[in-house]
Amino acid sequence: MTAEQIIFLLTGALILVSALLVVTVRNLLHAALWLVVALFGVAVLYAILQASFLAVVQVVVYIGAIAILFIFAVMLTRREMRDTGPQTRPNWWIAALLGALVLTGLIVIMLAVPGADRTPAALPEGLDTVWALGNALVSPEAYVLPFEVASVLLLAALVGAVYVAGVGKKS
Amino acid sequence: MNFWNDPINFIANWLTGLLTGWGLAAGLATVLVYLVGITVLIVFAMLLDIGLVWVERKVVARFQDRLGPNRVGPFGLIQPFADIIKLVIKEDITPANADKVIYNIAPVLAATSVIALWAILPLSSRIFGVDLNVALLYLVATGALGTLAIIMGGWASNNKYALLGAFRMVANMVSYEIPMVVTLLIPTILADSMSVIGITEAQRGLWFAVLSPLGAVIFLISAIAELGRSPFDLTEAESELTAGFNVEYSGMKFGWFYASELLHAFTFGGFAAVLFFGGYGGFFGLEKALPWLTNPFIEAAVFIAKAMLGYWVIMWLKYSMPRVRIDHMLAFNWKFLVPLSLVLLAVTATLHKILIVLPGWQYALGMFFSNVVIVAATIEVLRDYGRKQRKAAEELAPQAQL
Amino acid sequence: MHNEWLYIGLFLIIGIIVPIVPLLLARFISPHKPNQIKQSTYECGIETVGESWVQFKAQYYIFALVFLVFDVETVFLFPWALSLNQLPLFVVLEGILFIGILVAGLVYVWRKGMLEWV
Amino acid sequence: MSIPLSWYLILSAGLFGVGLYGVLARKNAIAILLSVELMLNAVNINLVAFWRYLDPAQMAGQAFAIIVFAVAAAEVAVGLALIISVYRRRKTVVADDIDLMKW
Repeated sequence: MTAEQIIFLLTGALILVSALLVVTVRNLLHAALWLVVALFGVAVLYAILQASFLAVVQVVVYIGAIAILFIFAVMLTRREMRDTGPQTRPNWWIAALLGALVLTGLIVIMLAVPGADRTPAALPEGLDTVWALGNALVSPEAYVLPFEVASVLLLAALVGAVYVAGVGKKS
Repeated sequence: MNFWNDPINFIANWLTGLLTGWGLAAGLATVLVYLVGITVLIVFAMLLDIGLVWVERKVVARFQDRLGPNRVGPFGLIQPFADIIKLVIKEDITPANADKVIYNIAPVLAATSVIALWAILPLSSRIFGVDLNVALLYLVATGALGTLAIIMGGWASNNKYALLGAFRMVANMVSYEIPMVVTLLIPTILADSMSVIGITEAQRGLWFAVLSPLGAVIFLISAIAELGRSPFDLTEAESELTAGFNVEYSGMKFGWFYASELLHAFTFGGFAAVLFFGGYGGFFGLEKALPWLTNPFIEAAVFIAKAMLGYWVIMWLKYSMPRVRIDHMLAFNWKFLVPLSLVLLAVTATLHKILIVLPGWQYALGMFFSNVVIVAATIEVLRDYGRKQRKAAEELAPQAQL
Repeated sequence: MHNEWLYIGLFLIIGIIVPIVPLLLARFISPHKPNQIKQSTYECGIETVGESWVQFKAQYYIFALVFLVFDVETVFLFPWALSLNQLPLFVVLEGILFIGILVAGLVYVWRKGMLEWV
Repeated sequence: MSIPLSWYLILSAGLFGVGLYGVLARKNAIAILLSVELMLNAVNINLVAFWRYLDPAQMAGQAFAIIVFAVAAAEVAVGLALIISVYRRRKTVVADDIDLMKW
């Protein structure tokens, strides 16, 4: 077993354990912080996969923005946080069963992917993945349309979210 | 390769050779060499941090017409060590209702988020941790961890003032992150690189502060807000929030919040130097005539001096400006800095693309004057706005006197 | 490339250990005599009123929301800024369109009065 | 690089399963959104792993992952805004109690 495999296994275990804690912990703020740990683990995976841009963006966007938003939301709706009742539905075992079923189904499907046991070739010589990504995102024969549509989507989300949560000055 | 031209690689090669000579595997030897290098770098940063405590106290004393520490050792130089001993032997009080685990993690995370910046800080062209090709985003990412540390500390203390301070601080930090990220894009465009070494090397001939002075100013303002220093120091609003998010912290845990704030300020001084003021280099081509300027030790000295200067500017602002109210602060960001920085980015990108074909000095002149025009237009818009506001106030005034 | 992230990982690990060492040291050599008054919440000497996890203004949430959208969009501009030099001029226009959409969102939020601190 | 592709796939399947369990079992609407984030990340791991293992010169996987980031941000922004809006009106964040549209 190589060092890289050990690092992967440790990270994977960290991700899965903290993900389990996200869905089971009673205190919602702790759940949000465990989510941060799980997301950080995913960033480590991206780094192992040599997707350096995605690794840092994962931290900037997920931990720096999305997790902060979650924490704010938890604090704004705090009364529920210390709810003494159960945090799961009475029929949680159905959910567990479904989750396990999907998990086994996915594993069966994914192991059938051709070349599932392959190890990656080295990155092409002189390939700057960040530069290539930027090139792909803005060149018309690649992904410029999804790129612009993403910004429109975010604009729509901003307008919708601000409208829904609206607490500003009533005009 | 000799020690004076390339000290890090020289020592690293020597150590690797030594370790592999003892029969260690090459991979393990590399990891060990990394660990040694990292430990030395972090210890250097920590020693510098201790020095910064002294600098900060001396400088604030001079600003306030006092002497500052002068009893312990010559010029009070031993004072910070006395401070540390005091902090370590002080009783560490944890509030009874605190969320203990998060309460203990927060100061460590705050310190780590600042220390992590040193991994990419280029002290010289040959003395640096690592030259990431996404270094600028790494800078933003560590800021995200710092934000998280503040909200964890504020929440876990189980104190309304701490939580309120954390909320304000986080609202402040995340808001000012936007103009900061936008101004980080400007050196990226100008240097065509996101790595700190690439950006510094691109400024060999001319600093980016000349090509984009407005960008440098916006970066400095948003960096100060990101640091949470005065005039944006809502964490330390003693009169209204007792002391902000760290009010319940005592002993060394408080010490880490304090130490990381100082080191953060210095590090941001360093990054301002890297991004806009030529970093370790930027001698305007002088190094061709005087080759000794590219010696790594000279470069490191230049870098530290520039970072200290940036740190001094941050202190200068801190100790001469009053605190800004939170609504003013957020309005200043969202209604002024964000639109301005976005306009600046659009103009810089367009002009850079058009003017790059011109000879160097025409290009530089064009970029500089585009900034001047933006500043002039901004001032005109603000003046117009102010005039309207005054008029509205004057129309209301007679009724108010009744 | 790969070693860079190994370096960063090791750096983070040492960066966590270094702050912990003085804290552990302090734990061993500092006195530890807790009592109820000492451990009570500090509110300038006044008895604590009500519970500490009080309700906050929803305004904080609005700012976090606007920040989230802007953060994601500005981060996406980094690949654009990097590839700007090698690509034709209209790529700049794409970026400016992107920024324009961003500004439109800002203008909307501004006009709705959501940036006011009420 | 000696990690087989299947390891990533199994890990992401596990993350997806855990997220699915959370979405179905948690009562609190914010907790449900947290679980959705886990599922989105599971998808992203797969996208990036396939990019790295199949054709790293083609940036399709990374570009897709970036779009998923944008979608996740939009989803969180709108989802949490809805939850806060409901909370302000009805003082609850329990998903089962938000049943005005159910009949």
